Amino acid sequence: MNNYFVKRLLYLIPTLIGASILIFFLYSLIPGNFIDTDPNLTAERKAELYALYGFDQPTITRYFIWLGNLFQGDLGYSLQFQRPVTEVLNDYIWSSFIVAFASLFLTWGIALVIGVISATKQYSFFDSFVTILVFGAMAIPSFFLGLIAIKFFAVDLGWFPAGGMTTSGADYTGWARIKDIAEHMVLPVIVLTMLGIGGLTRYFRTNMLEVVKQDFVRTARAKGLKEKVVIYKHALRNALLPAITLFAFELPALFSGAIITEQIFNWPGIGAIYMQAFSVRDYPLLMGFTMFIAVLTVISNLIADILYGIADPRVRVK
Amino acid sequence: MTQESLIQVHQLEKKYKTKEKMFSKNNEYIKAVDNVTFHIKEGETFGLVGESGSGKSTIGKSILRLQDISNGEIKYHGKNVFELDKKEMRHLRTKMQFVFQDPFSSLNPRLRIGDALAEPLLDHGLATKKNVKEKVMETMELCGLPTYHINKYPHEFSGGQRQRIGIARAMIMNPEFIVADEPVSALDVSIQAQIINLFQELQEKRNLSYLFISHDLSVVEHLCSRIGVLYLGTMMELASRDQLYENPQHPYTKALLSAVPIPDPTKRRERILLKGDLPNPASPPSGCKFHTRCPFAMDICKNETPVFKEREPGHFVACHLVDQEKANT
Amino acid sequence: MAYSSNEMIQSGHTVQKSSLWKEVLKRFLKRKMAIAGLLILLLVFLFSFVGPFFSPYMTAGTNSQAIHQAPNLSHWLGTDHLGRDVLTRLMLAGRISLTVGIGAMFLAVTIGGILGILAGYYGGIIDQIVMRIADILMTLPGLPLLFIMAAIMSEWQVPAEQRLYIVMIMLSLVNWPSLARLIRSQVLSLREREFMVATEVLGLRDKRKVLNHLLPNVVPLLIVTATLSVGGAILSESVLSFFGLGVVPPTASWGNMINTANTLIDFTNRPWLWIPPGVAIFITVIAVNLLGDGLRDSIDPNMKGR
Amino acid sequence: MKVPKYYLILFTALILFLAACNTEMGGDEESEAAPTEEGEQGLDVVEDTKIEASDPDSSPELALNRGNTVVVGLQEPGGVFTPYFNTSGYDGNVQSVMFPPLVDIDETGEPYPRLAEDWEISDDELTYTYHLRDDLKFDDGSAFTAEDVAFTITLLHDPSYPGSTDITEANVVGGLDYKEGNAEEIEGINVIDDQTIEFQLEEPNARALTMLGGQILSEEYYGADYSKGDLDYISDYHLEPVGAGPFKFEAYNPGEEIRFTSNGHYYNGEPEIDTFIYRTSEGDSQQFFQTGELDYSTFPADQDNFELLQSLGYANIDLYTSSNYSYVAFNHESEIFQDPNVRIAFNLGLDRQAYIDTRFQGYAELANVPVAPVSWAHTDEIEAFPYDPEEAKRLLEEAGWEEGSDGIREKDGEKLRVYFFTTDGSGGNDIFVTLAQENYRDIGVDLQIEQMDFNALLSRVDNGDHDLVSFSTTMQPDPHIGVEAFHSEYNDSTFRGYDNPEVDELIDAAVAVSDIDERAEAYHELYAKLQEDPPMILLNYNKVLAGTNARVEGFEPNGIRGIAPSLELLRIAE
Amino acid sequence: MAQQEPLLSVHQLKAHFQSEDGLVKAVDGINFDVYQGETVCIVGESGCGKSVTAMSIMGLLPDTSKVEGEINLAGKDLTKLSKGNMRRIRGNELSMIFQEPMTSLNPVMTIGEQMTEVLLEHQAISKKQATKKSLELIKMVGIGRGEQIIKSYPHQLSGGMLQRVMIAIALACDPKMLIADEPTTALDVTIQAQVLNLLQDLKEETNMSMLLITHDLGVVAEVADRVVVMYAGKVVEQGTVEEIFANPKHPYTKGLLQAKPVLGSRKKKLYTIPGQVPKLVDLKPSCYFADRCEHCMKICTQQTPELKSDDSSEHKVACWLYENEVVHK
Repeated sequence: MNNYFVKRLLYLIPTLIGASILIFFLYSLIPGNFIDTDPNLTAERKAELYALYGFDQPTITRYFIWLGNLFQGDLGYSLQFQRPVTEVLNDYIWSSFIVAFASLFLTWGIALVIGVISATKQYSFFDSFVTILVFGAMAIPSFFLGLIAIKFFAVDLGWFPAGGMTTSGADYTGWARIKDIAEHMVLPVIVLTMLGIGGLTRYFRTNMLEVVKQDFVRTARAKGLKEKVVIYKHALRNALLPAITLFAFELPALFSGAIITEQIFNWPGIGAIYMQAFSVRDYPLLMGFTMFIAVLTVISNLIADILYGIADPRVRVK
Repeated sequence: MTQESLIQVHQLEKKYKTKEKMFSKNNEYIKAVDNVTFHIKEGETFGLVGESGSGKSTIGKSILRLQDISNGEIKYHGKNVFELDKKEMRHLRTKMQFVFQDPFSSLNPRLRIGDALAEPLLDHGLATKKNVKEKVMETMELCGLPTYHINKYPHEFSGGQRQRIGIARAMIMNPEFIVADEPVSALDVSIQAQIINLFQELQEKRNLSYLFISHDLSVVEHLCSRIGVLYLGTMMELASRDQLYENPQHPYTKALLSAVPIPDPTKRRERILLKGDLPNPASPPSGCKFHTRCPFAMDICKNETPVFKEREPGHFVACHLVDQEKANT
Repeated sequence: MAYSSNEMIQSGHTVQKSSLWKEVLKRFLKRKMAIAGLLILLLVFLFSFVGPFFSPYMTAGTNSQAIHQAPNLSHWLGTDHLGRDVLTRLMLAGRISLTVGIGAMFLAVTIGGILGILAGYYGGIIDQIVMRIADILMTLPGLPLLFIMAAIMSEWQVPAEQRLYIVMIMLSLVNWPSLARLIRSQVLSLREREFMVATEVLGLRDKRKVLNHLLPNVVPLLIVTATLSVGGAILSESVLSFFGLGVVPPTASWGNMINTANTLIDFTNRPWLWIPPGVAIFITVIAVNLLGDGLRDSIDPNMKGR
Repeated sequence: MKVPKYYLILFTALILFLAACNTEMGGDEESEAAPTEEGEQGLDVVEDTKIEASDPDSSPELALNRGNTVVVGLQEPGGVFTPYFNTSGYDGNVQSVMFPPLVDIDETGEPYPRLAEDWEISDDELTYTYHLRDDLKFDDGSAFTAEDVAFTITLLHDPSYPGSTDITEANVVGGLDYKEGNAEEIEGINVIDDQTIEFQLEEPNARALTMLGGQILSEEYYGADYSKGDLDYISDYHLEPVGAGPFKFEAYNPGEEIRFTSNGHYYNGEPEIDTFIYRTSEGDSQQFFQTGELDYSTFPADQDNFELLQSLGYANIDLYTSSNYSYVAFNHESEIFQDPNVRIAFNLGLDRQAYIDTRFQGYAELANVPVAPVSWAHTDEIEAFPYDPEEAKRLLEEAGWEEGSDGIREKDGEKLRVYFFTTDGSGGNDIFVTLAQENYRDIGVDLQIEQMDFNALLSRVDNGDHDLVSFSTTMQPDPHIGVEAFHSEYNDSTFRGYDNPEVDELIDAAVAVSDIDERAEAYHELYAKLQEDPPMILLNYNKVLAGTNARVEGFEPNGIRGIAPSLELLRIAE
Repeated sequence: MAQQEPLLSVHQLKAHFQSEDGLVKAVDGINFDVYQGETVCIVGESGCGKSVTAMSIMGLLPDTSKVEGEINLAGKDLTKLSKGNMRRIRGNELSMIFQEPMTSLNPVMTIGEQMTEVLLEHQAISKKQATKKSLELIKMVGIGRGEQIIKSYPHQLSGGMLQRVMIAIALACDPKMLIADEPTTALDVTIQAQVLNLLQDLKEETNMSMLLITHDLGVVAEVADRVVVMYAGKVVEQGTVEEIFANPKHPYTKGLLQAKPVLGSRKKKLYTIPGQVPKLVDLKPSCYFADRCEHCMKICTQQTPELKSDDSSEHKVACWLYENEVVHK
């Protein structure tokens, strides 16, 4: 176990270094920088600021400075917020996480149920219906879905707030505040969920169909077990296992999706400020965010692998 | 029996790494083949028998250099197969062929059989585009395949026919030697007989040599002239067919033979039942590897590896019991 | 068929459609939803590529006299904020969106397919390099990657009409790693199949092994993933349009048509601006997915889902 | 205070949330067809107007229940609430709530006293004396004195000052010595007494009055750790501002809101409103006004939005003209645009009125001079270029551009192909590029459109990759901001290569006098000159449509300062 | 023994599927009985319907298939039972073991869980008691270290062990009837012998009946009391094991017996049955073996022969050769 863990951890390093190289040099290829955003500066002032922010150094040097800081957990200093990137991320990341996790939870829950039902009732009306429905969810651009949601559920029906995370000026505390935030979450979570649900449902369905055909399911039936036990205890467990590794890939996708939903719903999350940071070329923040996601992805990958190792006795590491 | 030996396998050893450990050099190995020596004469059928995991297939594949070996030599006409360069090896491929166990997975599902058969001829320049079809049809007929099947795909054939295709593909370049790895074990009884007969016919017509790998002792008895018995990668007994089936020496061979069910209800007999399962090949028993299951195991068997010795002309056994009996008489 | 090379014998019997594909066709014809998907797609293609020739507004430019007209007899789907016929734009946009979808898919499948096959077949250092790069790319969130590429490529001085090629390149660069991964694992499992060992036994040249044996067996998977990724690409283009990184006006794509109507006012007052492109995307993506699903089931009933 | 100039995007709403509308082409909203109006000779420009809510009681509950709190939308602020240090214009809006300047400007751009009760300018225009109001206090209760003013101006001269304000433009005596030399203090700053401060200038500058009389930082608070050459410490104060405005800072919830409470120390009396909130809202904020989450919001001015606001019933509508304008800049380093006649041809060959009509439906005005009509410097006497394709063709012909076989003009085998850089392709840009491409095609010009994000666009314009590029200015409190870039010595990539000695002279002259009438005349002369050698294609003056929930009274937005000056007057309607 | 009521009586059992090629009559009107304490073997090649027969008795065929006829187990007609009642019988009175022990157990559940599960389902006992019973069962099937085994996962055990575990699970609720579908095919000969012995012993101990499905005539000869020979979904011959092996009547049975190479009885050439098993789609009334039969007559291609005995004995055959004798008499 330890050996395996250490090995996996060591594997992370080249990946992360590769990611850091890619991130840094891709961003450095982008035309424009933070200082140029302010066309109002005189050439002298620009040169002064370049020196002040270290933009006059060669790219390679800057990379190593950045990497060096990275190792110390220092993501740099946001030009636009004039604060350390870690602080800025800390301000915004949690609200992103709340939505991401709520939607992750919903996506998996719904996909699981639908996947199992339509797999056990393959080619039934329900199966076809759900197939169409799921494809439907996959076929609407998320920004558009967001707009429709705002228009109907917020503006016309007034069921949910149109955006943001809290009601400004309402000054809720305690439960009322939690309820307020929950209400604001509903629409973005729905949109984000719709974004991911299609693929996952299809995945569970095919996985389930595969598992149901296997010998041990036949054995379980031959033992006279109830159909529910056969499906949920024997089949589902086996179908779920490979899905654990999917969790890791979901994450970057979720944050990508968050950029859209947070933008549309004014959710005070990291996705929303990413766009803003991009438009002013706040590279430390952009790189910090991207690197953060990369690290998160790699780590969740690792965790998924380890979880898989724990959950599946066949690969269980002793 | 003074034919020249076509294949010589000398002290063959094949190790697989099982677990890679990061910071230690003591990787765990499985010895799939452990110090195996035998030869195959021209025109004969040599049988390899043993249970699953005994290393039969590994030996077969090693002879064709389909995988690397860890130690030892394999010679074809006296030339070490593993020392050939790419070109020589490519040439050798036309001489030595392989017939797979699973006729379905060994055929490319996306290739018509005519194309599959023509391909090696064209690739090796053994036929021109003009005469290739003729040669293909010739081989198909030889292997009992109606030539009107030439444009069909593997999935359109039955299991038996597919195995005929597999044999035809092996035969198309007119090889000297064929390794047949459990070629009939996936087939039904009635089809099995057809294929076994085909092997015999081809040998008669083309003076082929076979290495016939099987777990089915009755099939091996029917086909092979000499037979080696493998247990956990080690050769336990090697003898001619008559010697082996009429006078088996090694307790393992005896047990194997007695375990084969005989299709005659009047002949229900007492068996030598082996205890337990095959040991884990990653940590094989010390001494004689068979001692853990041997009904006649002695103390010496646990500690000393018996020597693979020729007891009678052409009859080799590795067993302490036999040694003792010899000593006693 | 792609894989019966010419030098192979073609028997005296007239070569019929390979029965293998006949089987596929037979299975396919049984899937009503897939056929529906195919038919819808054909209609969408006809609509987009042939349709405009029947439109009197094909070459008409802007018309300030006819701005924001609701659907009527001369403009069946109304007009937009520049007085252009929405129906005609919808058809012309279909050309762009379908081209982007298919082009991006084609590029991604080509890159991912080639790299995946190379990595899977040769293994070793090639595999390491390709898969490491793929891994790294996959750790980066997709949308930021697209932003970065869009910004970098803005220096390429591409005129607006050719912008769609940039979009294709961007989408394929983001999508190839997962495809390469998929293809590689398929190749790895194929490599273990006995018929690949058989090619070794026969001493066939590498080229033949790859082209005649490996590739044809990867093709079905490629076809299926390719089909399914077309839908994704069309959607991605629309998302890029939302961020102003997609196809540039005045060239229309379904994505930027929706996006020009991306305000609550247009949304409420002028549904003819967004419903047509929205529905077009919707049914095209559904149709593509249904088709891909059906193809997967019929090409290889045992193929595992994504 | 010096206002960041030019270009919108982030800097747009320096004064107030000019909403999503003002991306650089002026807005991402399209306009209502108003199908009844036929745009032959251009629509009538809609007059600035105020309309009272027809049905104040129809306001959403959410707003009515809010009590003595007012919520206004603001695009994402960056969290730098120290004046002069912000990098985002939205932070400027936040600051303007807490930091009134010594000298403010009114809706026509004329100065009026704010924290300074009075000021004097010597006849040679080299000495500026400011008299502060009595008993000024910062919102933490500490005294506000001339020392604080001196401290602020000194700080701006610090060599490590990282912000965008270039105080050296004011030419304070000894300023450069302090910034670049070893001087420990600035010679030209003289604190006379607690309420009086005097500045000595090297040369006259009409803008020195507002630059030196800008927002003031408390020395006691911001200067406690100050030593020359090190301003890093200031970032610790960015989220804890102390000012002297009608409201004081209470809390900042990133991405959500910034909260202010009324300031009891405010010189003009504590405002009636207890709490003022800037709520963060990206892009289209219409839905928030509709659901009642915002009490005040601006909308892109067009028929659609106007009708929407009217239909809401509870909205007080205020349509006013902004001080910014939109234009298309030439690349003056490009061979093609060396000839002024070609530039004139490009002006004449574009049907700008048609574009404005299509896009704004009367809610914008064709620009004739580079200053908005709200400014004292504006004049109607100079006529905008008409749409005259024939004349455009003739001028191009004259310049040597002959019509080629495909209808595109050629000179020396080169096609007349120009690259137009723009950002976001939605809304207004879509209209502009489509029409411009058609118009220019008619006079034999091949207009190629390149779209990229704003920063890439700036960078590439800096490289001179473009031929034409579209921009919109920020609010323009002073007409100088609209023309300074035409000066040959001005360092700015947009008009680099534009070199007209007469224009230079006229620009210098206009800023060297302080008297408004004199300056106005000087500008008119300059504008006339620019007409002969146009540095750009002027497009339109923008209007802003503001909606106020009728429950709140007192919003008086104007085209230069937005809502900031009127915040102290807000109250809840009975 | 013939006088008592049969424990299992299959009457006119039909199992039909709709496939892409048409209606597959996998089992087409078969009859046979199994008496208390008896072992009946169903023999046949792949695709003859023997597994489908087993699955239809178990009621485990997918809903898309159509099952007709009667299956009487201890007086109950299984085809008439509700799904829930059928479930209660499965694993309880009637249990089954399968060919592939490796895949027949759930890979992510421990052996213990999978054993106790069936006990808890069918018997009113506590978890503790179930575990205790499991340990007993493991002991019964001849595996030591029961405590360790119930904590293991399937992949940690060998095929032979797993098949014993499967047997233990099948016998957990003391079934009256055990169906074993090729229980030893996937195992090595030595293990096969062990498992067959075990099954024999257990059967004798508990006096249950066993329906053994196999293609291996050797196995049949070893364990069967009576034999049912199936071909293409129909029973072509049935009788006691002695009768079948000593006096096979149907050409197919004869062919099968001759085609198999038998240990110790060498032949120059194996007997072969030409051709292959027909596809079970759209078969016309005929003897389905006709096209492979060397005694094929005109009537064989026109009418389906019935399973009959010519002398009222239990030895029945479905072949026109014998019908003719009857007719000619």
